[in-house]
Amino acid sequence: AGCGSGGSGSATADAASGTAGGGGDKPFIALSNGFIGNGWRQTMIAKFEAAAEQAKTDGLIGKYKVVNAPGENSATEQVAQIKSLLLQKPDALLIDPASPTALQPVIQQACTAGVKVVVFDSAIDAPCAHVLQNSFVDWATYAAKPLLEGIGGKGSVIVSRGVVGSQPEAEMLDTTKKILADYPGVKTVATVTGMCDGATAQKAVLGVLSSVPKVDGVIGCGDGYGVAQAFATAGKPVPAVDFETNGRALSYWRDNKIDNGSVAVMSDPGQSVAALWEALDLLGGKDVPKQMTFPIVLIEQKDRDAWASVLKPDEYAAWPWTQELFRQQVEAVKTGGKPVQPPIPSAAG
Amino acid sequence: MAQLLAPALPDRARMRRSAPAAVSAVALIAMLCVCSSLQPGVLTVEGLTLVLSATVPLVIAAQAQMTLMAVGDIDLGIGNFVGLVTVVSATLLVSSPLVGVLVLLGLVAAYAVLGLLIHLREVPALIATLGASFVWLGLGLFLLPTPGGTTPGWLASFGAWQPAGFPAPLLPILVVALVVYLLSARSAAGVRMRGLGSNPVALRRAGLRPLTSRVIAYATAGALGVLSGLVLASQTGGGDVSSASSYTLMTVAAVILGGGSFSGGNAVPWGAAIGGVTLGLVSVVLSLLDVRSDMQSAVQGVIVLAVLAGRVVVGKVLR
Amino acid sequence: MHVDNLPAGGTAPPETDTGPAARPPVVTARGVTKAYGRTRALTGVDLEVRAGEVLGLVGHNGAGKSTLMRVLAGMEACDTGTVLVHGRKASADDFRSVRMAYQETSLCPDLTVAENMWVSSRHCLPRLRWRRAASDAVRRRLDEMFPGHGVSPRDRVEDLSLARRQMVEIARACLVDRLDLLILDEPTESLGPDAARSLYAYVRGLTETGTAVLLISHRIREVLSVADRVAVLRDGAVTAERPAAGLGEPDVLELMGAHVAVPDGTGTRTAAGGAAARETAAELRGATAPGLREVTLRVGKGEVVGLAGLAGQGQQEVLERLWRPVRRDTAVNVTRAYVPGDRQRSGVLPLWSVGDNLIVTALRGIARKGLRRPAEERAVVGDWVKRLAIRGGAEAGITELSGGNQQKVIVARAFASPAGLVLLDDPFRGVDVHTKTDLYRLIREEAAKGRSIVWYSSENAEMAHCDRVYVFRAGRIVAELTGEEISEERIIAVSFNEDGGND
Amino acid sequence: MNIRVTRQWNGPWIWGFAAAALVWLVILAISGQGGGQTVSLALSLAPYLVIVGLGQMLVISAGPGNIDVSVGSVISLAGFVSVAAASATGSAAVGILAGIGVGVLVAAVSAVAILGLSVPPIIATLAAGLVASSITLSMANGFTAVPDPGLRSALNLRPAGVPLLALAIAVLTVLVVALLRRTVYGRSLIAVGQSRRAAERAGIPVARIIGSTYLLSGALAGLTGALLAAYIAPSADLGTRYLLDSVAVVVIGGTLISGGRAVPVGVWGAALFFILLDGLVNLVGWSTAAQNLLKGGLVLFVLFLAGGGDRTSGMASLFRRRSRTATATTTSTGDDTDG
Ligand SMILES: Nc1ncnc2c1ncn2[C@@H]1O[C@H](COP(=O)(O)OP(=O)(O)OP(=O)(O)O)[C@@H](O)[C@H]1O
Ligand SMILES: Nc1ncnc2c1ncn2[C@@H]1O[C@H](COP(=O)(O)OP(=O)(O)OP(=O)(O)O)[C@@H](O)[C@H]1O
Ligand SMILES: [Mg+2]
Ligand SMILES: [Mg+2]
Repeated sequence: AGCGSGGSGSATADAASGTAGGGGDKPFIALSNGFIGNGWRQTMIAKFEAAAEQAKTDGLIGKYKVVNAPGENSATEQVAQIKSLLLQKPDALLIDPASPTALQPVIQQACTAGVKVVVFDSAIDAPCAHVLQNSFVDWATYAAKPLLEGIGGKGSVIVSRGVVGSQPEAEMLDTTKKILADYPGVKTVATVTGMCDGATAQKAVLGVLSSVPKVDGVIGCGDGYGVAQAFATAGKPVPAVDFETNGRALSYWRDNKIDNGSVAVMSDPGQSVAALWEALDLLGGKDVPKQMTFPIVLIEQKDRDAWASVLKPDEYAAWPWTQELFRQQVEAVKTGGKPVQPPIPSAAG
Repeated sequence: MAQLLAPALPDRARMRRSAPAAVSAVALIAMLCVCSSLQPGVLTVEGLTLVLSATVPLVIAAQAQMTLMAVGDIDLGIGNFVGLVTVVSATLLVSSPLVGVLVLLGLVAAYAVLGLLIHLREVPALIATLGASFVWLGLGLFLLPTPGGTTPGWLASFGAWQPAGFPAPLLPILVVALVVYLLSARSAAGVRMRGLGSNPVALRRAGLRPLTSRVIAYATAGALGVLSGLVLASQTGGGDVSSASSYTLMTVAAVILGGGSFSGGNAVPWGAAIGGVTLGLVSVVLSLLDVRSDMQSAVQGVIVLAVLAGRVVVGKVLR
Repeated sequence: MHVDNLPAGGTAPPETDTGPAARPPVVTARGVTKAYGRTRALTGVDLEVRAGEVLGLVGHNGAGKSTLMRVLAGMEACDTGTVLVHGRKASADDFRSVRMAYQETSLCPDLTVAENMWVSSRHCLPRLRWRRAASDAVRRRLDEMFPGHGVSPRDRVEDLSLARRQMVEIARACLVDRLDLLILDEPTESLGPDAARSLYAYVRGLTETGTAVLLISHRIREVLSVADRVAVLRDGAVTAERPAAGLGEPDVLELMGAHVAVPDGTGTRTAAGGAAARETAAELRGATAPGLREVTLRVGKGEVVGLAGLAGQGQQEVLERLWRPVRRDTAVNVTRAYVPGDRQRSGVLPLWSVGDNLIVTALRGIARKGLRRPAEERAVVGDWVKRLAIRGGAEAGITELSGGNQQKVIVARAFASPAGLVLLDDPFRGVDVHTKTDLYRLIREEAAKGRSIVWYSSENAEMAHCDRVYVFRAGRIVAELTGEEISEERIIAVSFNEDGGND
Repeated sequence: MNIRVTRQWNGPWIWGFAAAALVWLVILAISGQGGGQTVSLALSLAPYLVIVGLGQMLVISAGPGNIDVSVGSVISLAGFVSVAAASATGSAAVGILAGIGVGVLVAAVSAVAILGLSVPPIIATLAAGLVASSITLSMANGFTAVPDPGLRSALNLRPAGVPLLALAIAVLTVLVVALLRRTVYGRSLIAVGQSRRAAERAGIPVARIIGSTYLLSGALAGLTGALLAAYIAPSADLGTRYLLDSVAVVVIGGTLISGGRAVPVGVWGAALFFILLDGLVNLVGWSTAAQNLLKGGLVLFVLFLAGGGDRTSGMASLFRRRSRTATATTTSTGDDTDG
């Protein structure tokens, strides 16, 4: 439901939510987001708001509310905001946490108050919460494998690490190393810290470019656009990279004909929508696993143009989860079956 | 001249000095009223507990900032320092409590040494603490590259403590403000610190070493920073070196809102507490008010400016 | 020199010099020298202060008086020579009974009076409940010294008037368990006559108990009336020590080496009657502000107007008004320039050279479209450096200059600009006689060129260089003197003519 | 005391360049190649930091207490505004001007608060920055424009290995030097920075000078944002990192932190040092922890080694507003430096 229409409803969503007084026994869903400063989070919020607005029209929920912690990725702000959200007694609380641990006490507090808590986009050590996230092993695998195949299994690569030391990054680096071990012809000439952020990666790669020989690929985590810019600045051909899944990077990839095994891979901002469905199912008393892994967004060259035509520059590719698709995926998780593959949204919506 | 024209000066002066804190207090009460009209639950014990608890670490950090501003310095590293303390308490304090405690004491000592060097080398505190903030950040990242860890049980249970009939967060706010008040406004050490901010030459002439005063102030600030970090860790249940980075400027704003000034000589522990709670409540009000989330920081900025403008107006009236 | 608070020779000290001379010395300085960088503040001082005497110390600005006091009080170590307390080489503890009230009060403005007492007298206060003890002690001491002082121990110093601050500073110095030597560095500079009188009464009481008092003041008559002996400090050395009895003011001035330049004002001064005919450069019409009440005055083109009276009676507020006019009651028809008296804080730009400091005001006028014209600037600077004979030349750093030369630069700064109205805020404090004479001449010359000058001075003798003088008291103009009427005596008479004063 | 300060800070810009050279040598020793290219690439990144640093330097030179903590938010906002303007009009120049304009606007808010409401600069610019970041966030939501490709390739131009942008910013630096030395404004600013009171008594319109300095800093931050957005891409956290770095490069560059002496050239040295340090850290594979420790350690080291001793004694004076009361002209707090 929430796809195609884009983020048009986002600007008014908060105001609208305040007026939806008639909800009565229909559930009140609150979403707390720890950080709104990048395009991924903004897409995530936009998708949620579109889906929640639709769900309200359909009479599935009474009202909803989105609170973004202002400023930098600040757990303290988010804790404060969740506390003031709790005052408003939501039925379910969706959380995209600023920090995987800092929210634990306040989540416990929410559970005690009888609120259903769904944490998405990140693991968290809160036994009472339901967690919905993407697989970082998948991410690292998709980021490395197609790229290494693309450069023919030999040459030299730079590894651009994410937020060094974080749990996901450790997992991803581990996977990357394992995969690299399968390609003896590939030499790692430098490892930089790109923080999964194009701007940081751009500067980091630029900093080492003069000190390394010819580079065939840069294995990164959604920072390919910046990496490509760094090579352009240095006047070198763009190697195979891992692009962001946003419109800007995909168009750049398409327009500059970088057909060398580059892929775009990132986690799915549509998780917020999936979390909404999960919350509704939980409130409906359905049995949903505590931990669920949802599929990551991988865009290979063949799907690139289709995605590129529907995404705005700063909008990230998101799977269009519907209640149906969500329940199928839950089944897949329960039975250990193949994950659902949602359709690529089309421009027509 | 002055005594010829305004015999009642002292009382007026006293009023003028407490005006800023009073203006902030008015803003605070106004915000509480707005909150409770939107959400009647706010004025209950549970409501106040929820609303106030997040402001406790900020208020304590503001006391640290206030201590340094009383000697005429400013601390641009307090945010990262508090973050570092949360990291220490989520790592070392759990794995080996003794080492953890020693490290925390070491951090207080580090602050004292920082003050010592600032004094001896006659460098601006602004820049030295800015440089130190990189160091705190680096140390924190070194111990715990990304948020994580768990705080020790006793700390967590302090965070979860809920006495009946009394909003728990009020207790640390009041106790810390009282202790800082006793130290900075009532004790001899406080006279030394404020004297340093006020007129270091007079101190030197009286045979009191300004160095000692500055070191006392920095050690106090360090201790309060550690306390703030511990309280923050008790609330977040883990360590995150950048969890309090916004505190750096927020604490300065809190002290200014509470009537402090950059010129030193003034200790405003109660004002800093009021200012800190006021600032902390802003985001609560904003989320209750359904202010669009992207406009929240603008409203925050405007509120700070409005309170300060109100202060200018009150100051003019009282002149 | 300020208005003298005490009639000359009115109350001569009762004792003759045989009494105190027989007493043992409390503090003795032998061959004391002290240098600050290249400045030799003290060049070899021998001085003895005996128990139970009042020793007056006089000397020109920068003679080294304050420096010597700091050495005697143990605040600073001397480079060579010795300081003996009770005939022994002094240790830090010995200096505890030597106390000093500083020229510029050394109180912490943000602390209360009682807290300031703790700062300076903590050794004789209990460790616990010191606040109460300090309050009691300072209240008692103030009551003794300045009856009706109106200071409460809980007041913050910054809220007190200048006079009350000075009282607190003096009381602070006296608050000690044992007092052997009390040093008063220009204590009456901001005190009213009553307060000065009660201070000196207290001082005499002190000497009777055997305490020695060292009194520094530029008010020679005052010194002569209180002191038993007078010592003259000149260029860092004591050049004369005389019993006060029988000494007159001119004698002391001669000992200090000042040829008292008697102004021959009549020659340069314009005819008094001409003032009314002049075009108005600036005027105040019933200006009322904090410190000012209904002040109406007018400044003609080419006129030198003096603002006189005791310090702090509204003169500086008038200057402030003219510098930053308020439309409703002030009219200034020409451009302005300002010469501050407090050169350390409001005068010098410490990182710059003499030339840069000198030209900064004129810069605007010389520049074209906001761009400087260095050649023209250099010419102007060179001119003024020569005209005022500024030592060190244009390239020297301003802080390397002596105070007097710094002041020349600040004055030149104002006159180098094309300003039609120059405001002088007691600019010649701490300037020696020769420099002063040069600057007086400059002022007359510039006035003759059609510039108007408004001049506040704390030294009433200077007013003789003015065409017209307004005498201020409590924010009002109490007299307007012109031409021949202007004399120090007349100004003093008018300034004190109502009773009451600043307590 | 003054003499000592003068001498110590006589060649202050050396520090930054020396540190940069040291780091460069280490990089060369480790990688053993591409020394020239390392410098060339550092020169293509440094200008952005230099521009915002120059603005911060002007503000800091205006005397104790002056600091602009809104530069980070201004950069982010100007990035969006300039890209939007450029793609709306099709002209990169309009985009850049729009970026500068928005910087000036935000700075105007600070200036009004500082001069009109006498809010301390650190708070005023903080508040203005909060407002700016709100606007940034609402612009970022559903932002569709893309940076001008022409401008981007211009920023990447490196004839003979020298980035064109670096040359342009070198010219800008020379202009700032000229501004400080050769214009009435520049002289007035330095005078205000040395002593606000003295400058006011010397007939300098202090408020106007301080106000225009904040506007200049805003304009330079806006320019940084416009260029950075074209070079990287507009994003809500484009400028976050530049706040602390801009202050740090000013300090390492040798500008007197208590005001009154600006060293524009020093900003280059310090900026190059920071950029090269980042490169080194990435090359060696150190974590950001080490990077921060190094940065902070070096700032402290340079600071404590060079020592300070600003001309008014003690730290208290750094923020002391001299005019406490109306009677301040006749009171004094016991500064006994001269007879
Ligand atoms: N702390 C200091 N550092 C440098 N020079 C100093 C210092 N204190 C005093 N001087 C210099 O020593 C000389 C003597 O100064 P001192 O203050 O003792 O003069 P004074 O006789 O008290 O003058 P006044 O009558 O103006 O108070 C002056 O030239 C002064 O510039
Ligand atoms: N900080 C300093 N550094 C270097 N030289 C100084 C310094 N201060 C003063 N001097 C030099 O010492 C000499 C004496 O200075 P001082 O201030 O004592 O003069 P002064 O006796 O007060 O003269 P004036 O009557 O002109 O004020 C001056 O010629 C000056 O060049
Ligand atoms: Mg003196
Ligand atoms: Mg002198």
